[in-house]
Amino acid sequence: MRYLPHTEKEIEAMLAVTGHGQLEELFAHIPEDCRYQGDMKLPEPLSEWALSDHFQSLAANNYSTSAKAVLLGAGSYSHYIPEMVPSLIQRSEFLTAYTPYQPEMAQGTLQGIFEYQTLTARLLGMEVANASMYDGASALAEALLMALRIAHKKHTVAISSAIHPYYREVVHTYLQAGIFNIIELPVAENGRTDLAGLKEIDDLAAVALQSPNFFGVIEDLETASREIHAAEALFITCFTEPFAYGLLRSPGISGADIVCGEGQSFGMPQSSGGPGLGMFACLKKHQRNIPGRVAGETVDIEGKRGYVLTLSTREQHIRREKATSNICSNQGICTLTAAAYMASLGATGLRRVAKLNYDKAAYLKNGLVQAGAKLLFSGPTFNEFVLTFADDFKPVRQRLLDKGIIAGLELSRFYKEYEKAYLFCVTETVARTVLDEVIEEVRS
Amino acid sequence: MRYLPHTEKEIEAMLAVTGHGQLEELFAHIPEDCRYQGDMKLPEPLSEWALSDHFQSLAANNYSTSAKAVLLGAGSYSHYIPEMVPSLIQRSEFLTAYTPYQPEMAQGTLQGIFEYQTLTARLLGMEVANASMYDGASALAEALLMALRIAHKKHTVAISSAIHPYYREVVHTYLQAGIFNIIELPVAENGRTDLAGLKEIDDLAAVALQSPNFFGVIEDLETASREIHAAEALFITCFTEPFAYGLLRSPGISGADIVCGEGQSFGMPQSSGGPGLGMFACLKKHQRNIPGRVAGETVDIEGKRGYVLTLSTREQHIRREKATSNICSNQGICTLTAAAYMASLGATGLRRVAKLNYDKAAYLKNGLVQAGAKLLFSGPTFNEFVLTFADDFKPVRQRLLDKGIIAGLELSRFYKEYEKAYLFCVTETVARTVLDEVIEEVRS
Amino acid sequence: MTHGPGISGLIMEEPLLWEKGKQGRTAFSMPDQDVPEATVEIDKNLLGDGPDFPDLSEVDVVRHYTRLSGWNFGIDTGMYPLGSCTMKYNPKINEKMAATPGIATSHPLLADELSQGTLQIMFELQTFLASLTGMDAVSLQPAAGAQGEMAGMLMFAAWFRKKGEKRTKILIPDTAHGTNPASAALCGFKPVLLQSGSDGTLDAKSVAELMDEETVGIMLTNPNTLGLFEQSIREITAIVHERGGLVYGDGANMNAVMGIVDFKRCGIDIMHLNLHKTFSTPHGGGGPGAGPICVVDELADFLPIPRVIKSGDKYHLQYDCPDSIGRLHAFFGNYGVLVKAYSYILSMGAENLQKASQLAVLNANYIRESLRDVLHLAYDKPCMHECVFSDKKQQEYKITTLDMAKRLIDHGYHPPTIYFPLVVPGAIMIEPTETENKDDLDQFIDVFKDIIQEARENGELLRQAPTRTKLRRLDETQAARKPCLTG
Amino acid sequence: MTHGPGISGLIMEEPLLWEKGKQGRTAFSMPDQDVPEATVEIDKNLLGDGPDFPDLSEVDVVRHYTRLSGWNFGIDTGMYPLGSCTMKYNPKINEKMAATPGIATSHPLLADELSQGTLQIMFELQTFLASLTGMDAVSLQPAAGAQGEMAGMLMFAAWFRKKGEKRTKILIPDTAHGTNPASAALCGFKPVLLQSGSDGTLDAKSVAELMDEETVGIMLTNPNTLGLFEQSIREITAIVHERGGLVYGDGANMNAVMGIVDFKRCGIDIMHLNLHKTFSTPHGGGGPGAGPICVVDELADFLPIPRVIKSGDKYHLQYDCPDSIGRLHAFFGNYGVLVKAYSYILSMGAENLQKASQLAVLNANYIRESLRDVLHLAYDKPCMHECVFSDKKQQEYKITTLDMAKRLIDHGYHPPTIYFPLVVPGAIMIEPTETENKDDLDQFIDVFKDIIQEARENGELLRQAPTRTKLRRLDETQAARKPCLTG
Ligand SMILES: Cc1ncc(COP(=O)(O)O)c(C=O)c1O
Ligand SMILES: Cc1ncc(COP(=O)(O)O)c(C=O)c1O
Repeated sequence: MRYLPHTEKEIEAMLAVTGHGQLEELFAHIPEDCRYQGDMKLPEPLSEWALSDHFQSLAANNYSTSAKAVLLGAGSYSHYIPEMVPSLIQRSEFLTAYTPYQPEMAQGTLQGIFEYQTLTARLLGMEVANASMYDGASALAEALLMALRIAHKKHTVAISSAIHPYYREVVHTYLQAGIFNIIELPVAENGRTDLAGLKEIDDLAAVALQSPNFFGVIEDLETASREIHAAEALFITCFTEPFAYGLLRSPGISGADIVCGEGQSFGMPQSSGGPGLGMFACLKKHQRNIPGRVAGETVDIEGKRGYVLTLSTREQHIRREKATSNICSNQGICTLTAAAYMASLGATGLRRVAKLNYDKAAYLKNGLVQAGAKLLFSGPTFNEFVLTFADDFKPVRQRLLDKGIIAGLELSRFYKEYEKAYLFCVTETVARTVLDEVIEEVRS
Repeated sequence: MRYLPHTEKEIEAMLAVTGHGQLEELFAHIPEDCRYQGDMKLPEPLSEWALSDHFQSLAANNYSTSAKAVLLGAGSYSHYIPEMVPSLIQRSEFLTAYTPYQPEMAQGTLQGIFEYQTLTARLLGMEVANASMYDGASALAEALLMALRIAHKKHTVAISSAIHPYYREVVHTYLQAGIFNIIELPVAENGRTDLAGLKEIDDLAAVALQSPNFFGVIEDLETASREIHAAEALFITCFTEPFAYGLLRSPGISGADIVCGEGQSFGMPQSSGGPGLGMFACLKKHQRNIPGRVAGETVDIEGKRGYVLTLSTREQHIRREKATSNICSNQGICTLTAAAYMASLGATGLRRVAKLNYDKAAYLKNGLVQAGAKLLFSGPTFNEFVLTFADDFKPVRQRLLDKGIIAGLELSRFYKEYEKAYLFCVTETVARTVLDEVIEEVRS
Repeated sequence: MTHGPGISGLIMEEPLLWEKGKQGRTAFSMPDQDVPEATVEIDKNLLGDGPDFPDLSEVDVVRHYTRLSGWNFGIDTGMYPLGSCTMKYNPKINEKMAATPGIATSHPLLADELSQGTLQIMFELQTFLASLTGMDAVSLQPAAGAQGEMAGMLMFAAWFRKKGEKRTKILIPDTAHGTNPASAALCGFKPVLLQSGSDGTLDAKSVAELMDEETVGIMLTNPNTLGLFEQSIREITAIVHERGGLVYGDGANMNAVMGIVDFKRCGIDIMHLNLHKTFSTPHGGGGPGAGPICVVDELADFLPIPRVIKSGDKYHLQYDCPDSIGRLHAFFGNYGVLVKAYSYILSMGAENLQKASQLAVLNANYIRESLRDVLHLAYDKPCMHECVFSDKKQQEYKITTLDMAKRLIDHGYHPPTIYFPLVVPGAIMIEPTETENKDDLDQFIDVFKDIIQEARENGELLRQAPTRTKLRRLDETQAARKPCLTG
Repeated sequence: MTHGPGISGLIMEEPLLWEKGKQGRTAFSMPDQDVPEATVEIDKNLLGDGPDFPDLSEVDVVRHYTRLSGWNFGIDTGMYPLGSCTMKYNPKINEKMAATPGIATSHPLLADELSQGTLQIMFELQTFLASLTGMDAVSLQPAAGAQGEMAGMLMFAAWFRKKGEKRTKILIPDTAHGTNPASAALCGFKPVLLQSGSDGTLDAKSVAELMDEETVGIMLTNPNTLGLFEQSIREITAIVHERGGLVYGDGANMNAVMGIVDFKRCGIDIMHLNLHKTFSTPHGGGGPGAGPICVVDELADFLPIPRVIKSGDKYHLQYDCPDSIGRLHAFFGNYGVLVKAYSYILSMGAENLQKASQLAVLNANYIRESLRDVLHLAYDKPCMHECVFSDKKQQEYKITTLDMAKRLIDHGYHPPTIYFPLVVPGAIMIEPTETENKDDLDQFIDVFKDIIQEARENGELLRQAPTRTKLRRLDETQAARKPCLTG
């Protein structure tokens, strides 16, 4: 086997040193009743080529292999990835390194993470950022836990029902063992979170909104910030589509205390939802409460600028059960990918691609409305929006499916109250011809 | 444009230094009547994504995109390429470097070439090898020119008609301007070159054979060597399929003076025939007559082992019109690819994969013979062989084509005398099921 | 004097991204604007100017990361014997498979019938991991080992909630990885420290003493983080089970025992695996990983959702699990990592995986035997996949574990894990993994011996190390005291 | 003192391939033996034992090349201002396009109707190159510039053969690249040296003096290898044509004049392009390249076969060309390189290509102006894509061009081309290309100035350079005297 370098002779020579007659003897001290019985039931080994064939046939069973367009977002977005990004970040010095515990041997990773943190903070209008969480959902859960730590006497958090349903599920999972209350805030007519009930809530540590929210609607974060801070709660915002901040005012400038979300849009393939990137940023005053790893700037003994993992007293290596989080392995290489992607875009590129997302989504939205669909919510949107259809949309959707187009997500899968409503997403990757095809199919 | 870094401001600042008002002025000294009139007629620039789409549609117009198997060799072979090989050799330090003129900055390339030369010499049973020629065909032409230089009083070379027809064409092209005679030697019943006429030829500088030859037949190099040397000519052998030497006695051990051929089989995709790799090796006594670049071992001023391009007095930089060849850029990165491929195989792997080629080819050959086909030649073969069919093979071949299988090459395309004969090739990449399908189709 | 592969050479300095760049440059290929520019119908006060990112050209970005990579060290660069981390070779083909078009481009919210390829991979991987561990059911949700631990702890909680029992404590050995107590605490349990015996393993008696009705059970690692097999495992799990508790197994060290140990037979109820360790997916400078959990039947209902089931020849996502602890990840965990592990298991098969474990253990024992004369061996017992030394013998020369580690860097080796586990002061934990060959181990051993000799004869060489790297030792204190996390 | 990006860092030593390895190891994934093992029906005396290759594991091979790559310098590492070589940035997307399944896997002997994609690329590239140069017809066969030259020379010969004229000499300027005389000689022509004028360009008068009835014509490079535009080109070509001769143009320096010069209008009959220079395909440490030739209508029939033609909407290979010089390559030249150039041209379009030439010339002139005070400028004329200095001013300090070049290495720059062209003693030929930005040029200029100051103040620093690289200056004399070409 090509991954196992030992020749029979070498094994013999080594066993002679360790004082064993054969390999099995190395395990002689393992009690018989712990032993694996017989052989593991696994398929016979495949050669590289048989494996490739197997993957080809697996891929052929996925719709995406032949799809023309998947007009779905809802937390996973199809964006163009410049070939340069993977070819750089997959350089094995990055890819096959461990967590940078020995900074002298890992300045590439460390400077890369520091740059990621900086670009993330700039994107989100925040002062500091960490070196990533698992994904947007767990980042939100950890943000709420962090807020509860900061407001350590309070036990209640409120989260908008317009936050991605799966993110809310993860929040419930993470917080289930604690003595915390989670209140879900209702959605208003315009698709924004209704904050009217906030005043009624006691013991409120934090309020979390998503913007653009699950319905694609852009929340009025500045107004929300005022109301939430007035309720003496921390203001957490999350996101699933960071491209929006190429156009929108950043959550930080709008008054958020902690901002988190999913960074998959920045250079990661959708890959059935992972690996993505939990982005996490906050105000500097909270930096010692941040979960997960952070890289920081320092100097070496000759005074040269360099980077190390720092503030490790928050982490479980040192603090064990008192750590700010249990996260250890995070999304390392994805941070470098996102940084390289943000660097490739630059300020100018981010703005232009964001605008193009807006333009294309607006084109479909307006086209479908003209073709008879109705907007479920009146609030402004970025590259996602919800439409309802008077007639049954299902046969239309099936016809489009047959043509290689997935036309939106059935909202009732997540919200029983919204029948006949579909969440659409249009990014820069969808050609106008596809959008015209969808509009035409709806019209006819 | 992402490849052009200059901002407008920078251009202005630089023009101020060069003393020009605008870019066009840089060309003011170019006479008006040399100028390009109007704009170049080229398509509008494509984005990375539009370009990818364009290539997808081009690829879709190639049969190979959907083919199950192409049972063709004839100078271009389908072999498995381990993913490791391209991912290593495409590291940009190798790929984006120039010819290693500054050895201190190019030890990677240089050691890599030195290793390639060594493995090539070992494969071919030769003492020295150069750092590559363009392809097998030009390598053969240059080998003949080299032999004519060595035997500088003689002007005639003989080449076997069983050498790849296109190689022979290239030889004629290369030698057309000289005062040389090229004699083509006939093919015997067994598919081997008939050397009986050698004695009749005067003024003979060299004789070139290919083994396995174009018909897949393995030449008897040792016997040929005796006869050719008896005629006081240099013995040149060439090849299109280096995998054969995993099984066969090397040309060097068999008595060749110069060995050359095509190395595409060792890790290069077929890519419509290029880039491949002209491999070129010879006896040490001829090393100062070798065409093209060579890397050699030396030491640095501290006595450490290192590598440089050497024997450059043979080359056109120094010798200009007296150079051993006009070749300058060669197949650089392909040598590293071939070396990495040979290293991946190792002695053990080369032998096993070569044997597997033999086994699979034998399986089809025997199967088709049992199904009624006849062997055109009686000589032994490696992974290619010629069959003739009593009935018209064309409709069978068309039916196989419709099933995604290219069943052999019509030999009459190259040799009018061999009607109804087809050259087949089977490598390790063809599944038995495909071979069975072909046999079945022929039988029925 | 023996020398490792490390030498000095030319590398490139490179500033921070925003110290380069000029406004108006671009590195991104602008997609076609094939629809009309829309007027933005969003309130002005919701709009921003976009972030202050540097504008770069393509070659700027390419050189930036190419140069940064030159300051890094990965498995492809050399030996990386980081204990507890299983830094084995990461096959290139796995990367290619995970990038297969149609696999890498699939959207997670497609209907099951539109993603059968995706689901088949998950289903089969679930089955493989069950077979590998001996356990009954598997969830692939956890994005890393620590999230697997958390899932396990939540399942502990759910189990006792369902039983109507209120237990609040959990036994965790002092040798446990820091994530274990952190995960337990996150789920509301109070870790009770379980001291390991003088031989580095757990004593069934101490478990018997601490295991009570307020305790949910135990969280242990086997082989443990000292590289030792917990030989009393059956007794310990029996005690815990007798007293109504559950046993959590940290399976991060699975690389030592594939096809050799059956965890269900050991009495484990829930365990996680670190695919980024045992199953060769690259660590990526810190992640992503994947930490699937494997459980016995009794606990299967509590597993996170969704799991993949097969009915007939179709694969389905199963959401309808009322006892489930819920969802841990927005979608299916780090799916791409799962694909790489799947690809690895298919490449290896049962026999090679078992062989990998044997060779991993052989390599560790070989290093242990070869260095035991010069380095103090923490526990004189046969080791599994890693061996633990300390700097005890070097103390008289005022040379620490850190000094030896840093000197290894100059020789071109990544240092072992140091100062962990905490029970061994000055610990040096070496895990060579099976993908290192004997020649390379021998060279490593010789270099280590030479360094130890240097410690005696010329300690300053060690204290000043590393000297060949771009940067010398970094000031971690300053970094923590005045944190500068963004530029 | 200004510093370039070059610094010292940790890199890895690595032996030769066969100094590693152990018999029985393997790095190759063995394909399935799905047919029975056949008995070998080949005479024993034709069979061998196979070559003495080292047996390695996959990680052995991976580390080998990963480490070797660390001793190399490419465009992605930094500035590579090698004159006459056009070391511009090589876009990543071109590599990806050339590797497109179906394109990279196509067999060259398939029938035309089965490889329409392949042929379309060739046909369109032929058209693009014709449009770029102003010429009428194109062959993509030549595998590199030198093979293009050879093709041109063979066409010269064929032309005169057809006309029944016997001419044997050819005019070649002293500034020509060495391949020019070598190619001419290979085709049976005797090069006659044409001295360039004191301003570095050709004088129509000297051409008029030498061009006679025994001379086939002239082979010139424009812009020439001094980076100067041959301003008398129209007069020269007129003289040659008048006397029945032909004009060959070496188009290796096309990067200076895309969309600016029309070569047909200049009077060129045949020219080659170096796709690996102007059209951004990577040099690969020496190749592969591609050297298509472009000709005027009168010479089209002599082009090598096959060419691609289009009839209706189908593409065909054209073989039936009785006047053709024949075939130069077993198949279609370095097809994969053609694909990359095609991809580049499609990415750029006419406007960006012209802009690239403008910026390449701007960069060269900027360097010329910025260094002319400290380095002797060979010719004080406006330059095109490159500028040529010499070490004249440094001679008094006993510092040579070589010393300055080697010192640049320590600073992290690839040296310029040195000692070429031969007409400038101690030449330093700098070609920055358009993909270098102003900041990087400024840093390069500052470093060069500092090196020149060092030459005055501390010449030993230069004479000892490089010192940061893995190896110091290498003994080329020993290498040539006792050649050791295999290990
Ligand atoms: C023994 C052990 N348990 C748990 C973990 C945590 O795994 P992860 O980093 O994937 O969260 C590790 C990894 O460092 C480990 O070594
Ligand atoms: C001016 C000039 N002509 C011809 C050539 C030869 O081209 P190639 O190396 O592709 O054969 C070169 C390349 O070095 C060159 O610079």
